[in-house]
Amino acid sequence: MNNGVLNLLIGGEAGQGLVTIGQLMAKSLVRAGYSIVVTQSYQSRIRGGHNTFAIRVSPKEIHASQEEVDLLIALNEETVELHRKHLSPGGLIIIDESLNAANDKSLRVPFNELGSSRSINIIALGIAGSLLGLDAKLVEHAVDDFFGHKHPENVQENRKALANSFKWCAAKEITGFHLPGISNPAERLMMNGNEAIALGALSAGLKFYSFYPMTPSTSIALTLAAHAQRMGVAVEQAEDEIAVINMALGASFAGALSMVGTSGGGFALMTEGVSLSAMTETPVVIVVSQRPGPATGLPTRTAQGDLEFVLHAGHGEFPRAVFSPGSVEECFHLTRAALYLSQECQGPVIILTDQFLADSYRAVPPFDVEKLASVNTECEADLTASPYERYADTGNGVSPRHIPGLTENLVVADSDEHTTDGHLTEDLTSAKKMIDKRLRKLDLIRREVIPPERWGDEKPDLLLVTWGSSKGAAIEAAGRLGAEGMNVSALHFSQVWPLVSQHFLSTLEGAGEVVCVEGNATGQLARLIRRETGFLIEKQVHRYDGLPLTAEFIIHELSS
Amino acid sequence: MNNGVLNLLIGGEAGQGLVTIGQLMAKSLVRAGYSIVVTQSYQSRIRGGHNTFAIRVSPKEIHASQEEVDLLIALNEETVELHRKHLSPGGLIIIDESLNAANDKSLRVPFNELGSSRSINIIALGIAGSLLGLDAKLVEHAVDDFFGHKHPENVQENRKALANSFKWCAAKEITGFHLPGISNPAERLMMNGNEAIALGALSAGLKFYSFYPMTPSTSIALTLAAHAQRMGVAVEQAEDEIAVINMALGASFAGALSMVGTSGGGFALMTEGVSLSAMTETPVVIVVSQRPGPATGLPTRTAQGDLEFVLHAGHGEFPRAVFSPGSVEECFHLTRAALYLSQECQGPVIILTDQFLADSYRAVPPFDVEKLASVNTECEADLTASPYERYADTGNGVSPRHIPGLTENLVVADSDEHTTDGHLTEDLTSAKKMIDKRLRKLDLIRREVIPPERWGDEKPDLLLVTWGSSKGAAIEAAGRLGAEGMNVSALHFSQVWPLVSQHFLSTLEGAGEVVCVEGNATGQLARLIRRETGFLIEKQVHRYDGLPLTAEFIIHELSS
Amino acid sequence: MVTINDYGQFETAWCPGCGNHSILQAVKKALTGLSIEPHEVLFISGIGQAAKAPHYLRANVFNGLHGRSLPVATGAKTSNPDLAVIVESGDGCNYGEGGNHFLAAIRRNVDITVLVHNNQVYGLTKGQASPTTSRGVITKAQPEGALSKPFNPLSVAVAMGASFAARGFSGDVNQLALLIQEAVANPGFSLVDILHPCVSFNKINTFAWYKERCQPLPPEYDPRDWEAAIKTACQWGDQIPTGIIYRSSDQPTFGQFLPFLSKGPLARQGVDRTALKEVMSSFR
Amino acid sequence: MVTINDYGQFETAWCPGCGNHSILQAVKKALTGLSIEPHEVLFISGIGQAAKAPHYLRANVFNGLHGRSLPVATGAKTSNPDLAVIVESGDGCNYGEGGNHFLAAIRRNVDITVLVHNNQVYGLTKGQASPTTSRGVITKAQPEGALSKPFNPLSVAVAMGASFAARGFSGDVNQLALLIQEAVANPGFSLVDILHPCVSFNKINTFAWYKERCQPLPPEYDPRDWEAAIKTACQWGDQIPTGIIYRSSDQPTFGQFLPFLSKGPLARQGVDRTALKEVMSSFR
Ligand SMILES: Cc1ncc(C[n+]2csc(CCOP(=O)(O)OP(=O)(O)O)c2C)c(N)n1
Ligand SMILES: Cc1ncc(C[n+]2csc(CCOP(=O)(O)OP(=O)(O)O)c2C)c(N)n1
Ligand code: SF4
Ligand code: SF4
Ligand SMILES: [Mg+2]
Ligand SMILES: [Mg+2]
Repeated sequence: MNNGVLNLLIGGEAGQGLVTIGQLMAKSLVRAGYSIVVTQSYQSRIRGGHNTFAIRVSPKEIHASQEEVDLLIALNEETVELHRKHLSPGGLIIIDESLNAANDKSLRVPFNELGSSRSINIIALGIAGSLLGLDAKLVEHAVDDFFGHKHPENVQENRKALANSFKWCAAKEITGFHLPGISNPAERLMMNGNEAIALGALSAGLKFYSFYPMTPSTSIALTLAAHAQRMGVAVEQAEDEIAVINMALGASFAGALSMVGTSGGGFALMTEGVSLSAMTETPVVIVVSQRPGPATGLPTRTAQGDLEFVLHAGHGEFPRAVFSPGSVEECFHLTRAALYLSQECQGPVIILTDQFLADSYRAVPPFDVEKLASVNTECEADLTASPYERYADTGNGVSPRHIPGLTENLVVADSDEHTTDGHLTEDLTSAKKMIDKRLRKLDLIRREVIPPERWGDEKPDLLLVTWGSSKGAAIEAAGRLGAEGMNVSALHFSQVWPLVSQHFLSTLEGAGEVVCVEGNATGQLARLIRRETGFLIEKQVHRYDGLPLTAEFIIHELSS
Repeated sequence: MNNGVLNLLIGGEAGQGLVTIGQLMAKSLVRAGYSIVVTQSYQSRIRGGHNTFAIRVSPKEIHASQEEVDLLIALNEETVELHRKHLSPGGLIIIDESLNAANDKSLRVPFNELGSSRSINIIALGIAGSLLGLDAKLVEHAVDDFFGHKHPENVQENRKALANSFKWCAAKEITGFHLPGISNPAERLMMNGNEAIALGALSAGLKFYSFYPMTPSTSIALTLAAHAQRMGVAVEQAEDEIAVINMALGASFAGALSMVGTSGGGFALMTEGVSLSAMTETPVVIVVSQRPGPATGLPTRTAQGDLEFVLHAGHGEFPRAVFSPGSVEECFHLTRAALYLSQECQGPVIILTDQFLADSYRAVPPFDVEKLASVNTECEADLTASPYERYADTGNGVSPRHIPGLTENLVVADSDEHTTDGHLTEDLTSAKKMIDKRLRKLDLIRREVIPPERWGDEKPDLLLVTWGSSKGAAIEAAGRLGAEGMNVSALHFSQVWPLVSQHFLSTLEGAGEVVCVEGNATGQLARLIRRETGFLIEKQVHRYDGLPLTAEFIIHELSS
Repeated sequence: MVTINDYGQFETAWCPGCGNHSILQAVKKALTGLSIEPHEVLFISGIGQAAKAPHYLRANVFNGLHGRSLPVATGAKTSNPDLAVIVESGDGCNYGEGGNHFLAAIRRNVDITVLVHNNQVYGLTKGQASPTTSRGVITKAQPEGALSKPFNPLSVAVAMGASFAARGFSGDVNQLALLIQEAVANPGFSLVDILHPCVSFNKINTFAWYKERCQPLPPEYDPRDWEAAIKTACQWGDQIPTGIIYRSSDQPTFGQFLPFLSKGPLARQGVDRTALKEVMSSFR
Repeated sequence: MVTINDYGQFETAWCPGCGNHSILQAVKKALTGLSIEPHEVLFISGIGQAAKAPHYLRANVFNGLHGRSLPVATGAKTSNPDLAVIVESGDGCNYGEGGNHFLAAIRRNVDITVLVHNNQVYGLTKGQASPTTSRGVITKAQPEGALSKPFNPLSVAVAMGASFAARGFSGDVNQLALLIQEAVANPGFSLVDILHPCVSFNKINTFAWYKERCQPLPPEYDPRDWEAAIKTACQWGDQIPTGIIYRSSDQPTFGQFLPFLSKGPLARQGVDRTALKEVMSSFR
């Protein structure tokens, strides 16, 4: 444990229920007022194999995961084998005493004395809760809330096992893992990046979401589906990703605020639709949750390898925006921003997230529902010249948008090049005008770009540049190096397109050395920055083994 | 007529047969020894509308089309209206005397005196042939060859009409359009860019071609289909473009040299397959014949708008090569190079052409069939370690490739991340190794890059940079400006990826001013050059109205 | 009252003699017959000669990608159940590029009408074989003849128990208009496969060819009899039955599963903040 | 002689109790029975639990994209007609993402065998409805129940006159092995839809559920009788027929239209320079 920051890792086979332990522990910690960063690592299988659920916890705000493990809850022997090397000097392994993992660092727990075989997860939770010094009642509430409505018959049994475990563990008097107490914790929500995207969308007035299952994007759909009837949102699993995007465009054209979600391979199938969105000027938000490619790659791991792909996807030339949230809260707010912008610029807007962030639970301050405006898809009625022309050629390129059937105006959209009234044309002069009109919208998008955010000095000796989910790792690395006496800052892009050089070029130029930190093998943001500004970031840190960037990784790479 | 260069434009409705006149005229000119550049312009409809077939002809080599028209063969009145403004000072309109286009520049021809209504095209051909001073017999042969086997019953009627037209026109004694004669013309072939791609592929040993019809790529398939049985090539129209690329990958995996062709929208549907090609290391050549987008855009016009799209298509990171032929001959040779390279680097190779080049007939010196090596898809038998591993980790990243069924080695390919034996793995260390192995192949591709070609001084005052089909226009513009006393060079990229800065950076830096000339609205090659070299090409000429670049256009833009 | 003039009269880019002209006529007639006003209908089409049809009448139009009209229609109808949603596209669009959506749309049973202009050829791209081209038919792309067995959309639709499956012929505008009316009125997925000549590229299935073969189903034919329907659907040759081949309107439509659609177009439903707060608090 | 050991024995990533284990057994048995050696067979699969199957035996393998095995198989078989080409993938792969290829493959009648591991659910992505999930079945992605009518692959295959269409059940390995043998031996497109339990995500169509319902067709059943076949194909409920439901092996295969395939694998055919010269001279 470092400065009250502790990393707990639960490991075992798929199907052993380690996610349940993890979620309950995370929930308890959040309710107790701690900051958490969850890192889930799993394989593309349903039973067996080796999965982990890591919770990094701290009384102060933290934003990244950690590789070193303080508490290892090993649900099988393999977990010990695989993770022993990550154990911190004072670290402890929690393991069923019947398992063979002889190690002086282990706390051997008599699982079958503390509860039935059904309660193994609860026992593990109890032991860990006790070690961390959590209030037993708080943990019990979390368990009740979780299982209560699903399995009311087990409530008593669970409570019993939990109490036993707390008691057994307390008797061991191991105090090195007690977290600093927090009094009167403020209320926070616990959610992961995908849930935050779903909630952000619901709050903005999402009315249509289509998808085809694909890890790590599926949980956006599951979250929306769970609340769809209540919120009046059509959530439809389509026959394929081509249908996904075309359905969403149909729904959007007919006035529903629309979004889709997928991962790289599914997005590949949508690229023709991205171009269609641009051509017909039909808004759509596309969430691309990255995993390592090419092709099927490592379907359950994380990566930041699709920036250039989403940026250039679709034939022909047209404006777009690409957001890249760096935290769960940003997932919420940038999804709202993306939906808003898609309507404003009447075209495709992309949210680029990844498996790490998608599955990473965090504590988030509650959102003020009353203050969250929702997005309107219709233009003001009086904005209409007569006869109504869907593609009226305006100064900023945005034409007043009516919704078919909601007024008597006829709304005509066309995938061919068209005249202002939406009907296809082969007149090359008007074709060129339409291209210009559409491209003008980039200025509008540019004006609303979210500038990259800087942590640390304006003119540091070392500047770490990141985008997307690597934000926390870079900030923390900067902080740690700072603590060692270096002058290090971090610059994070939560919007990677368009890039407005006035926002950041002077920062790059002002830094002693600039290092771009990305979750890919070739340095895509660095290349993009050079393309847009001429600024060459020679030194780069790449991680592309399927795991998220961490401060440890960055610092290690910088020193090698 | 300028320096013996003459531009003949035939205009009329779709269905009037203007392509037949054009092809016959082009054939006659090629056989007579002239250099030609054909520009076809047509609409996305089968009857009616307004189409043109322009032949620029010269006794010396020419490489680009021309906007000014010397001889306008108007098959209807609309043609005169639309193209009168393009007529050169001494230009002439050839038109049926029954049509209303009173103009002192017109030669009013009594079509129905010279032949039957079936022979209108032949008459137009005869008149034009006579005006150009072509040998009547040579034109007659071209007509016989063309119609002979299809409509033997019409041979006499055609000959009659042709003779009448030559005679009628000769009597008019119009000599201003006579082309300089060429004695003992060398034999050349007449073909357009798509035909050259098909022939290049056949000569390299193409064995499988799948496609889904899409203008302007379809004629590659038609050319191949016409010769498929004779050449032993499977040419299959698939159910959609996704099937197209996956079929080709299946065929390639099983040993057939494979290629596909499409345009932007169809390519969009193939992007997942591009990534699959890279991951499974299965060679495939993808011809993308550009037309203006986004979406359906202008389906029968030309553009250079998909460079960035094809360069970044597919999720994940992997090497590829992108060729961009600048002439019909380059279409032939670069297709061969692409097929060769796809096998060598075992992955996707793209040929980026466009409607202009696809449909542009030119005179091409015959290829020496004996000297054209064909491509082998199998590795040497003795290259095999035992047990055979499809993805053996080699120094240059290329693993020996066996073909399933042809030896007793088992060949295992996988779209998931895999071990060297091709079976899926979730081991992150070997995953990273595989990514590195695949990316190493970029070095190999880089070593074989075709450097850009320069015309003119090494250190000019003005350097025009182009890629793909705009080559001829840039060279000609440079030449014309040179003739006016400026020191202008042209630099053409017939391979746009990878870019090797040593090949061209000094040329860029040595030029007084650099202008990038592209058939798109945003300057994609210029951006790419900046990304790869840091060199900013500020001045750019963009054409994106669906028409090909010409020297006139470039010079006009430069001076404005 | 809605008259046929409300739907306008436009110049088309079709060849003279093309069956598309008659189909356009029948569509206008059907809509007039149903008293649907132009702003109440949304046409969705793909790319092809057939898919240009919606440009030649007054209505709301989304002319999307080749092969993708069905998902667009599904999204649009779900977004605004008050719209009459009609897909108009070719055999290539619906049974070739869009084949997967055809299967899914039948299963999903969204209340839309699909008019397939089936000329048994790819018209706009100049005459390649389409999924409905007969085996052996020679084209420039298939110089040895089309190699695949032709697709019979009606037998598949009936086998899958589509809500409504009919065949029309452009040469019988009156019958066709009635079929379209029935299709639009049918609650659920309604397919009208419309045979029509392509004078430029289909030299086999000409107007005369169809005229000779197309025979309206007799009045006593019962489209609710599945066994009769599957046999009728498979008939193709000297006699080609036209009319409503199958209907089973009693199955639930997609929209019925989304009760909130009864509150009208999604565009105007806004955000229920009480519900949103509840959702938020489930993350506490 | 080929023995089952030639096909190896591997650890799998499937759940204990999953029907995939039995299907794998049946496949090995069938190949052994056909005396096909591992290097003579090429397995092609997509992505899903089922699609992992080829990794668990010794053979040539192309494990491609989700939903895209049929076109890969088409290309491979055309490229080397000597290979026995077998597609192995799930219901999601073949009837969901790959639905259009399913239709095209039946029509094209390439001589390949398609084994669909049909667990009526998306297994690998954790239990969403698949095209064969019954209407109303509740999943996390379909909390109000699956809204679409389920896809019956056999009724569509029979309606389209597929060359060979059978249904197997993982609980009857002997019958299944025989069906696979027949399918591989059949010249043309052969479908074996194989029902199997997914113990992790399909709590409705369990082993017992299938066991109770699956009934082999009686010996007197004639799979060449189309009318009987289309009715049999549609049977689903208390009784689910298994066996060869339809066959019409007399139709031409795709390969028969490409005479040069008789010269063996395309990889070794080289370039006929005389022919190439002729082609070149047609451009003079
Ligand atoms: C993705 C994609 N692939 C191919 C095309 C080219 N294309 C345009 S229309 C068409 C065929 C149209 O045939 P059909 O749907 O039967 O319509 P028809 O012209 O016969 O009415 C094709 C292949 C396209 N526009 N988009
Ligand atoms: C283009 C694409 N979309 C989605 C996925 C995610 N995906 C992987 S397997 C699968 C479903 C598998 O279901 P099924 O084919 O029935 O196989 P099962 O796992 O049930 O055996 C999906 C949707 C993918 N890999 N690729
Ligand atoms: S090509 Fe055929 S389908 Fe197209 S307009 Fe002409 S006749 Fe009609
Ligand atoms: S999830 Fe289902 S299909 Fe997948 S291995 Fe487990 S039981 Fe089999
Ligand atoms: Mg058609
Ligand atoms: Mg399944």
